[in-house]
Amino acid sequence: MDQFHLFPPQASTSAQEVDHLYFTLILISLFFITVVFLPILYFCIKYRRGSAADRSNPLNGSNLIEVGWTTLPTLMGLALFGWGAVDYFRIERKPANALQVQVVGKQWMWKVQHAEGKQEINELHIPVDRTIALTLTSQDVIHSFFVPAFRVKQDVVPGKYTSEWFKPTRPGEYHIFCSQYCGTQHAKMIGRVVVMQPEAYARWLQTGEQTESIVRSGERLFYDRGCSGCHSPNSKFHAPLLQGLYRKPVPLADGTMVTADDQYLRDSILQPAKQISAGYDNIMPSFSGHLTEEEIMQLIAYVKSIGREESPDQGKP
Amino acid sequence: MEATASLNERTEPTQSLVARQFDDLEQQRGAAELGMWIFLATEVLFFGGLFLAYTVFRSLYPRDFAAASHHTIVLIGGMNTAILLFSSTLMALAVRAAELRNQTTLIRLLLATAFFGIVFMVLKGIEYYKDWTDHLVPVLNFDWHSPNPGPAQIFFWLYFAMTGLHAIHITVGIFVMLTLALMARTGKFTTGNYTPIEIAGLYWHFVDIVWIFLFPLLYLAGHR
Amino acid sequence: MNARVATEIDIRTEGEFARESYLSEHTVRSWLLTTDHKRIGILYLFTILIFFAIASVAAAMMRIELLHPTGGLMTSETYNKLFTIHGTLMVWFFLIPSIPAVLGNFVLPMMIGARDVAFPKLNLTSWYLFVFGGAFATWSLIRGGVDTGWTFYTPYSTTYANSHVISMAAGVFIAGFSTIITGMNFIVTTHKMRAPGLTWFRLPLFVWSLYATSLIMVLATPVLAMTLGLISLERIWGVGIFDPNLGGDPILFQHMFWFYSHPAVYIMILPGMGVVSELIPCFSRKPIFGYPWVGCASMAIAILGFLVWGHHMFVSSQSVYAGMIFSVLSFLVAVPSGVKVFNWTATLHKGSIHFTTPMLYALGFIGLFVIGGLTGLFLAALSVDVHVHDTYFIIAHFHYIMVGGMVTGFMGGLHYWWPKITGRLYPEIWGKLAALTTFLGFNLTFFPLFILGYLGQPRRYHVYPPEFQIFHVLSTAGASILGVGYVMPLIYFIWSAKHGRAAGPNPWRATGLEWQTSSPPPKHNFKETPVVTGKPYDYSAEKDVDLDLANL
Amino acid sequence: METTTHPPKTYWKTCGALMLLLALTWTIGYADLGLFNLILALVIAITKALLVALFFMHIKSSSRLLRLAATVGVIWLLIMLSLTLSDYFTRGWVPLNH
Ligand code: HEA
Ligand code: HEA
Ligand code: HEC
Ligand code: CUA
Ligand SMILES: [Cu+2]
Repeated sequence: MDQFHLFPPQASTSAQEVDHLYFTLILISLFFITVVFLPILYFCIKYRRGSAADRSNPLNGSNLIEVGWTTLPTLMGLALFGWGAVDYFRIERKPANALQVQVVGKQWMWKVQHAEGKQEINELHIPVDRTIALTLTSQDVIHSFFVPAFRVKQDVVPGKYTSEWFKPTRPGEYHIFCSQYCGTQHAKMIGRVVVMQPEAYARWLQTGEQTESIVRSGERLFYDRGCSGCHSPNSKFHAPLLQGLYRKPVPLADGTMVTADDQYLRDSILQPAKQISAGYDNIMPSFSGHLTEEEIMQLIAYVKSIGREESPDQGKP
Repeated sequence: MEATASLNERTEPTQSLVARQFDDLEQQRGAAELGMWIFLATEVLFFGGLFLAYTVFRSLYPRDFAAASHHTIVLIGGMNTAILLFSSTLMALAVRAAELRNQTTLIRLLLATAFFGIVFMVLKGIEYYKDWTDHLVPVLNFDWHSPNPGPAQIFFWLYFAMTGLHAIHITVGIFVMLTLALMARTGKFTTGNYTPIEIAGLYWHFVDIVWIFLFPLLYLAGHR
Repeated sequence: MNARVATEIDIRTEGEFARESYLSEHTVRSWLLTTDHKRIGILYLFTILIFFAIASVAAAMMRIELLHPTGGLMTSETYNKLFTIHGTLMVWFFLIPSIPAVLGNFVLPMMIGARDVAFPKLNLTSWYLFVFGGAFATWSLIRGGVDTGWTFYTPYSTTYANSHVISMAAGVFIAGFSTIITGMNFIVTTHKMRAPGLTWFRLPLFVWSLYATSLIMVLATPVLAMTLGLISLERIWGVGIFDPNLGGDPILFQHMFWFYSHPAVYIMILPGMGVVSELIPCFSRKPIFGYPWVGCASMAIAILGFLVWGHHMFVSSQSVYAGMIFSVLSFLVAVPSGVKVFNWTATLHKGSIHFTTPMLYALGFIGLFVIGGLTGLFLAALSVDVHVHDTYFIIAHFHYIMVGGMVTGFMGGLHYWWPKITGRLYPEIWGKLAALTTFLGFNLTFFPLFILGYLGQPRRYHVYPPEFQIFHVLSTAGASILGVGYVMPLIYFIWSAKHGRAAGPNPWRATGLEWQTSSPPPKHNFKETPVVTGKPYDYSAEKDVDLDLANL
Repeated sequence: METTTHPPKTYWKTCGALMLLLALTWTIGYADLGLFNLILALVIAITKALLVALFFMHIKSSSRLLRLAATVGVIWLLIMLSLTLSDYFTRGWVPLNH
């Protein structure tokens, strides 16, 4: 048996935040346990049947007391809520400049692809002290990507992108668990995160077969699957150019605006009819079922990457 | 212990109509009425699950829902609304007839209510048949000319689930009305205990109200 | 209630009350066609015990499997089916009907001085529906079980599971209607059938809590029914409203499920709180402290309880802002629970406390519920929940409330009203021993799971990293003690029903109306409808009574 | 005993109003008013439902208890709808973390 622990290792920046609140909650619990259990114990002894204690003028209620012990927990509760909410907001917001890693969950494994193109299964190698952002999706049921040492967890939902970030602070190996029940081998959908020194990480990236970067794969797909046939300046179809699209507001045919985030790009490829860009016809075929989740992620990485280049004006009405 | 001897004090002629757990007819009627209203509250939430799904998907896929709604037959939906509203009026009059101890009118009105219920079902049946021949039935023969038929299929699934559940309620209602009409022939409801009629009326009006919402949501979402 | 009690009722000889009590008839028919609320309560008692036994055996098997990190006793399929069976049966076929349908059915009408519930035939129907639903659930077990977990999350349950989801869903669906009927009956009974003089603020707190529970039963259960219906139809037809590949949304399922299931957890605690609110004053010989606050707290919990369901979905990809709304409301719903706890504590002040078996259970309830409830606050705190969601921390949280709270409350209530139900006393010393055994066994079983959960052990795992083993071993050890604690009452209750000492109408010298009739009560409860002239829990005349424990 | 007898005239008037509202909602259904289509349709439906409840189901002359029982289901439905939609409508709002 390994060492005996009462707390999991603290290996990320949010681990500390969460633990602080956790310890505070323990203290508050101890406080309430004291104010409830001690009187109970005391009364049970003092006022046990037949004892000689003074029982004259018992109080049967007092609105003042009631209001007091209603208000106190309310205020404490609101404070705890505020604290938890602030941290939660930080945990749930995607960081802007992070090392991007794509993760696809399936029954019953985690498929990981790094921006540089390197792929791994049930393992995640990352450098220490860098902010890592995972984009997660599932190709079947709901899973949940849980790293106890980082105190982060995010459900991985089919049909949509969720994200999770952390900034590891300590090199080492930590558990990855799938914490959402996903079928027979749910308990075996586990893996490990390996947090390395940056140099070691760089070396690790070089090992094994040389791979093309995720953006490069996406670019290749963009041509192989015929996207470029429409989405290029010299196409005979009237289709929007995708340069500079990412994170920009897009006017839709029904008059509303959306921001072109990952989910929007994904939906545009799989359900083009859902949101039609203003000024275009609904001629784009759905690629649902023709692309794997990994390929979609690669395509999106490519579309995102061309976002930074100057977008020529042609093609836009 | 002081006691009201209410148990032994039943001298009214309506005595036999009062179940053993109640003191008098009024208590019994109050209980039945309240019970029915609570049942209707559960019904609201039972249908509510479907209304929630409808709301969520309509907000996710407004265009598909409008397009799909365009394929419903507004004429039948509208006529059916009128029919139900009218039958509800008759039902309200039936309760009144029972209260006034007017046996013949009561029976006639109950039968008329049931009749309009049946007309509703017949029209609904015709509509379902049209839906079938138009290939609008999810899974069984759904054929939607769009690269992405999912949302439209969801619309029609909800359409069938909601109208189907409603139709089940109408059917139950029709049987209740017919049974009550039969029982009314013995004069059971015209001697002062018209609670069953009243309760059945509440049910029928409720089913009417559900349809009042189904009509605009399902039929009128896409006809512009 | 007015204080004239026991002594004024003619204490009959055994033979006499045996003849005219509600138990007098012995034919099977007289049981299966009964519309007597007391008999229906007993029918429920037997039925839920069967399901408790099955679900407990499942728990025992899981605990044994978890002794070793690599399992080895069973396949993963088997384990997955065990926790599903355990969860579904415990929740819907044991705990939800436990106090309401057994004790509630038995005492509610008597407590308000009525001859029966408002709709006795529906009451019987509700039991039949329950049995029918139970039959479906059992059928699904016999055919091989279900492996979705009690939460039936989509799209696993709709598309991927190859187990008997539909028959289980149908079972729960049908049992749901039995719950709805019980709730309807209680609400109408409480409104319309109270004895003369029994105003709302004179009602026993158990009635208040059952009323609040019934509200939840009536308003939440239909949504569960619809949700399970949709799951079954999805499995049959695969239309896709929960399937993202067809444009559906699995998160919608979670909203619908938890809209029911969070309020349902209050169905599983409010009645227990009600029982405790009866026991504490009775065995302190003192009115409850802050009566209107305790009563209204039940209502507040029931209503606020409907507004917090999203706290089960903090990491589900629900909107962050919705998460915050649900979190703050979760903290607020904890406040009325606290009010109850504080009032119970204050009731002990200057009481004359009798440590009878029911009182031990009541005190156990307070202790374990407070721990379970306070750990609920950990879960309501957003950032901490991100870490502990779907770990053993959750398992520990809800077992503390459901087993430590509600089951303990059920045992307390059962011991308290047992003399009323059977007319006989159980052996007090054994009762105390069992109460202590369950308390100790319980803590050993479930406390280690909090630590385990924070360490990161996910739930629904039958194999796990070896460093977690020590906690699992402790837990299994506790479970075997706990198991013994549950088996003991089973034995002495059965024994006492035949051989126990006659209890007399009011062995506890309690003030509730149910104690003002013989034990077991006559068929129509009271010879004359009682009239209430004062507040409940008026123990002023009985303050110094010494319940002769040796004789109990 | 509380009586519910209402003159038939009330019922027929209610019926007439309901039919008018039906005609109105039906007509509006064919006009393109953007979001107002939905809003008006719902307002009319709610009015109709109220008419049925008030007059046919006698809520107008019922006790407070029955009125409460009649509204509670609707209120709870609104709770379910509004809190669920609070999730759906705020999903895309989270800004990036810089
Ligand atoms: C009877 C059952 C029951 C009860 C009563 C409760 C009561 C509470 N529950 Fe629990 N809960 C469950 C059964 C129950 N729960 C179950 C079964 C699950 C898991 C379902 C699954 O996923 O399978 C669950 C899961 C669960 C979660 C989701 C966790 C997750 O999956 O990530 C959350 C999150 O907020 C939560 C919170 C609470 C809160 C705040 C209360 C509160 O009502 C508790 C209130 C009580 C107290 C707080 C103690 C007394 C108060 C004081 C002494 C005063 C001091 C108070 C303050 C400072 C405010 N519960
Ligand atoms: C509602 C009531 C309820 C009750 C009363 C219980 C009672 C118990 N529960 Fe359970 N439990 C749930 C509701 C309940 N549970 C729910 C809803 C889940 C979630 C399911 C899901 O994830 O879908 C769950 C899940 C759950 C798990 C987590 C499984 C997992 O996620 O992998 C565990 C593990 O320890 C557990 C244990 C127990 C134990 C030890 C008891 C004990 O109280 C039982 C005591 C009884 C006995 C032990 C049996 C009788 C004794 C003997 C036969 C003697 C021999 C015994 C031994 C040698 C051990 N329960
Ligand atoms: C038949 C021509 C055609 C093909 C092939 C095609 N698209 Fe499109 N695409 C369009 C048109 C037209 C639109 C604008 C209408 C719309 O929003 O559906 C569009 C819109 C988009 C958008 C949304 C752009 C915006 O401004 O909102 C994205 C992203 C996109 N396509 C990506 C792809 C990718 C990736 C592929 C290949 C896998 C692809 N497209 C293949 C025609 C096509
Ligand atoms: Cu994947 Cu659990
Ligand atoms: Cu909850």
